[in-house]
Amino acid sequence: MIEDHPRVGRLQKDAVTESIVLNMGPQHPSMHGVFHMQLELSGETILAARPVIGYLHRGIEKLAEHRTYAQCMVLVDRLDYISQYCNEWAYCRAIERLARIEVPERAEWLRTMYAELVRVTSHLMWFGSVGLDLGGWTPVIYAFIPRERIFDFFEATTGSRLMPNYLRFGGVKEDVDPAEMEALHAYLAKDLIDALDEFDGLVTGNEIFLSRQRGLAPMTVDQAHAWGVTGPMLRACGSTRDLRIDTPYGVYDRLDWESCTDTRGDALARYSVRMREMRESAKMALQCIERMPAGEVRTKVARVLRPPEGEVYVRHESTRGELGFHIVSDGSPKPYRFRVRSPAFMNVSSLPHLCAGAKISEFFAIFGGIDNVMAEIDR
Amino acid sequence: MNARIFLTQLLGALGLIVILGFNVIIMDWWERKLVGHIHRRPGPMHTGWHGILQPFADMLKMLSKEDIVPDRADRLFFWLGPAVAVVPAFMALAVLPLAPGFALADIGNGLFFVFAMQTIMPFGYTLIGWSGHNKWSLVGALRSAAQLISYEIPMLIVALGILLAAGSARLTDIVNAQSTVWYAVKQPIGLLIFFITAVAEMNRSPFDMPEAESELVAGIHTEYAGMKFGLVMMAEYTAMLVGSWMIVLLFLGGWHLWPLPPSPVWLVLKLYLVQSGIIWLRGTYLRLRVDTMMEMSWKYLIPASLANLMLVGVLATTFKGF
Amino acid sequence: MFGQGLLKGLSVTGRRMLGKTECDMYPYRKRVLPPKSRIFLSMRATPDGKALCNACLTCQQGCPDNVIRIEQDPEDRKRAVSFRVNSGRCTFCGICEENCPRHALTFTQDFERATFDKGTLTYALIADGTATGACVIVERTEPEHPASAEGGEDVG
Amino acid sequence: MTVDLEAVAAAHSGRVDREGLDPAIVVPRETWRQLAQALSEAGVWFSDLTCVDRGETVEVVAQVCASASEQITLKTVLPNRDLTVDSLWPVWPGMDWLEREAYDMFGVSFVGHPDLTRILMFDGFEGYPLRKSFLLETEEKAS
Repeated sequence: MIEDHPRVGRLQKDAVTESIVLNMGPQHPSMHGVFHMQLELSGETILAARPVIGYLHRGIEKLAEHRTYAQCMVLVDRLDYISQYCNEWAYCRAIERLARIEVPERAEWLRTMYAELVRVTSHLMWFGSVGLDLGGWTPVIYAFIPRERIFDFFEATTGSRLMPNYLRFGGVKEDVDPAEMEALHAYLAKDLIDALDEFDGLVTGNEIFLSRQRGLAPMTVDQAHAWGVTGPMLRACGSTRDLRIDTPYGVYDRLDWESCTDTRGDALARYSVRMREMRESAKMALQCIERMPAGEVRTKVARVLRPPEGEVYVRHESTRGELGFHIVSDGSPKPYRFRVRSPAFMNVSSLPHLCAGAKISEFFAIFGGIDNVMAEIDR
Repeated sequence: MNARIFLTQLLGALGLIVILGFNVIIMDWWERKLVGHIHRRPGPMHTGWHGILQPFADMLKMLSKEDIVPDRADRLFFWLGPAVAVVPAFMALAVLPLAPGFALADIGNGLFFVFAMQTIMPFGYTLIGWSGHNKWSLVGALRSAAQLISYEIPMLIVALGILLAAGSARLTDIVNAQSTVWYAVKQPIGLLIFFITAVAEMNRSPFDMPEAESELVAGIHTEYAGMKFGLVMMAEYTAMLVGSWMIVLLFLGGWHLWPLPPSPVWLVLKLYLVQSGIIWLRGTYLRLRVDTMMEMSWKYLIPASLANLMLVGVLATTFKGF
Repeated sequence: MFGQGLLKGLSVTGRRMLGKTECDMYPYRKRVLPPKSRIFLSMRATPDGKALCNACLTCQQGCPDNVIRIEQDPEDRKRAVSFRVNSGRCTFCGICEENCPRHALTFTQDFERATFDKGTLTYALIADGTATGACVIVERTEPEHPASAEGGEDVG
Repeated sequence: MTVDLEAVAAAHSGRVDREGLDPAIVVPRETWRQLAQALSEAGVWFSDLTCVDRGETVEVVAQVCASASEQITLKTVLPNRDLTVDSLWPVWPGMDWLEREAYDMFGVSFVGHPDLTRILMFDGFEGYPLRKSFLLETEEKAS
């Protein structure tokens, strides 16, 4: 009931009106795909919210059981198509752990570089869509310019902008042209930082933006743990959990960087964590380019891989949080069970708690801060 | 009434409608171009020279589109809504002068006539939103009503300051009072408040609550299609024209541009500069939240406008010719 | 001070408004894609219409989406009678090209193949035993590299 | 090791399986929630919950983290004829959607879950897609 709601003042007790149920989505301009939210509204205040997902369910977990391990890489790209290299890497790590495959040194550096670059592009996409959710077209178009530049590098080196299919068990598909890397280095060192400064000028300091984000939908560390929230959302409430540090993989332990955290836990903290992560990731990618050793990029692995019987669960810090691959092998060329623990799935499940009592327009500010990708949630 | 005067007025009114249509077309193109360049893209480029024919293509599309009326919509008000929104905007234009004495009706109470007409527009928006039988447009209509009513108050109070200083409600007199120094210089706070409230009255970003496409799909005109949607759009552009015209007349010296001789050219130039500024705001800012926006009006703008009125009153009685 | 951020934003967009635009004017100016881009599948063939394919079926079996249909010559199993690509199903993953032991498959960078008819998305690289116009003509008949180093068995 | 696996397993009439890549605690389904409760009180947080169809049985597998870098698998095995187990929602509220997904895909009923409905498939859908007995269209044609 409306009277019980903490955000509704006692004075309104007498003025209770009929609440309306609003189906927001699946076709709505700012639902980031086909997300559906049932909102119970009193005026513009959200009394209760219920997310409805599954509109983009493609049955990837079932499809993977009918494909060989190498073919599954194509599906993995399509889980979270905003951070493709992170997905591929997590999947490769799972299979490499299961089949005990060694990865050459240079391949680890390359993987780290690509994962950090894709973190930049993913956060750029998020930045643009936050702007869009809050009613401005300019951020999204500005954000796509650096994003396109990094995608040009992806295309020139891996053959595809969005669905690279680049990582292989025991390395990467092929080595990268040094000239491309040099051009990227020049871009990351100057132009990307300039662009990020420009975004700060356009949005971060803007009083309208701050008034919409500050203190919105606060979350504590305990709540975040209880709801299974991970990634930048968790780090925004003061936790230091970052799998790149906790369970070191790739070459993260050899790079000079720090995990970005904030203590406020509100929407603004989530924003600022991601904005700083972009700079950190660009820094890491630069270090990778500078310090990458020469050598092999791929170990020899049978074309049709048959991992030994067993199961493995690998946790990986994707751009949205903890990406888990749980692979059960029965010794055949196809996975027996292929399970994806999707970070956005868990983050979105916290949405009903976060947006109760908010206004409709606040809802979009909260929702944008979750940074979900429906393809990964619905799988 | 003299038949000749009647005929002249009729022709003038028809001419005004043509000019308005022309303004909508120009603004449609100019807004796309300007926002495009803010976005680092060229905007429409395919139709004609730099896409100049794009508005005509849009109009053709709107005219040829199916005119959908939702099943459970209130048919009468669904038709009436756009008309109620667009007619007052047209009527307000009748008293806005382009040059000294050159208006369709240069009436003594021109200032208040414009505001009276602007007050009718929220009814139109509310009707548009309510009649479509859509929850999105209903929320948009409620927002529109609340927003327009609360922003009218500071706007009027600021206009009273102008009235106090100029000593006349005739728009021509107000402009002529600025032949040496504009009211923008004499009443900068007034200009700021008037500009903010005018942008809010036009439903332009960052105050575009009623249509807020990222929140309410398309807000009040979610259910509108075809030429009825075109009418809603026309109402919006006309409201923008009226609002900027008022800013130019009240604060920016109308046809005066010191030290050049007064000319309607300056007025038109200023008019489109102000409109470009409003588009620039749209290209830069995010939308305000609906409750912050109401708060802004009631908590800050109304007290500020009252203070401004008081200041102007003191100055006007102390210094002669202020 | 309040309003600083608002003015900063205006200065950012104001600068951009007067600056250069960043658009590929697509139909007037076409982008040249890097040579690694995977767009449409093609096959290398000699000028006399002999495709490099030896109908080993590696690509057909490795394809995750059943894009490729090869018909072997019943008398000479190392010769393909027809090689059809259903690009409507293709996800451009590049597994076929990577696995091809003779490096016969290759990707072209021609991306303008929009069509109104789904049927035309299927095209033949080899028809009646000879390479079709969709193939890339090369001078050398021998593969550039020896057969793929990572051996291993085939599926099925 | 911040958690003594053997002691925890023994307290809940289960055993520790160290054959896999990560240590696993296998318990009977009666003590499933008590195990989670005990671990939760020891400061363990959850990461994932899913099922594996083993033909005759369905394994419910939960991944939990004892510390930032230390991972434990919890398992319980359910017979095919009676797929019910206690919900972990009272212990970790975030299990809500994970259990709904497991119910949706495998038909495992979680007792005590507040809103056990389909999540990825639509409401009227028949069958449990990730069970091995659920055939794809192509397999149906072949059989």
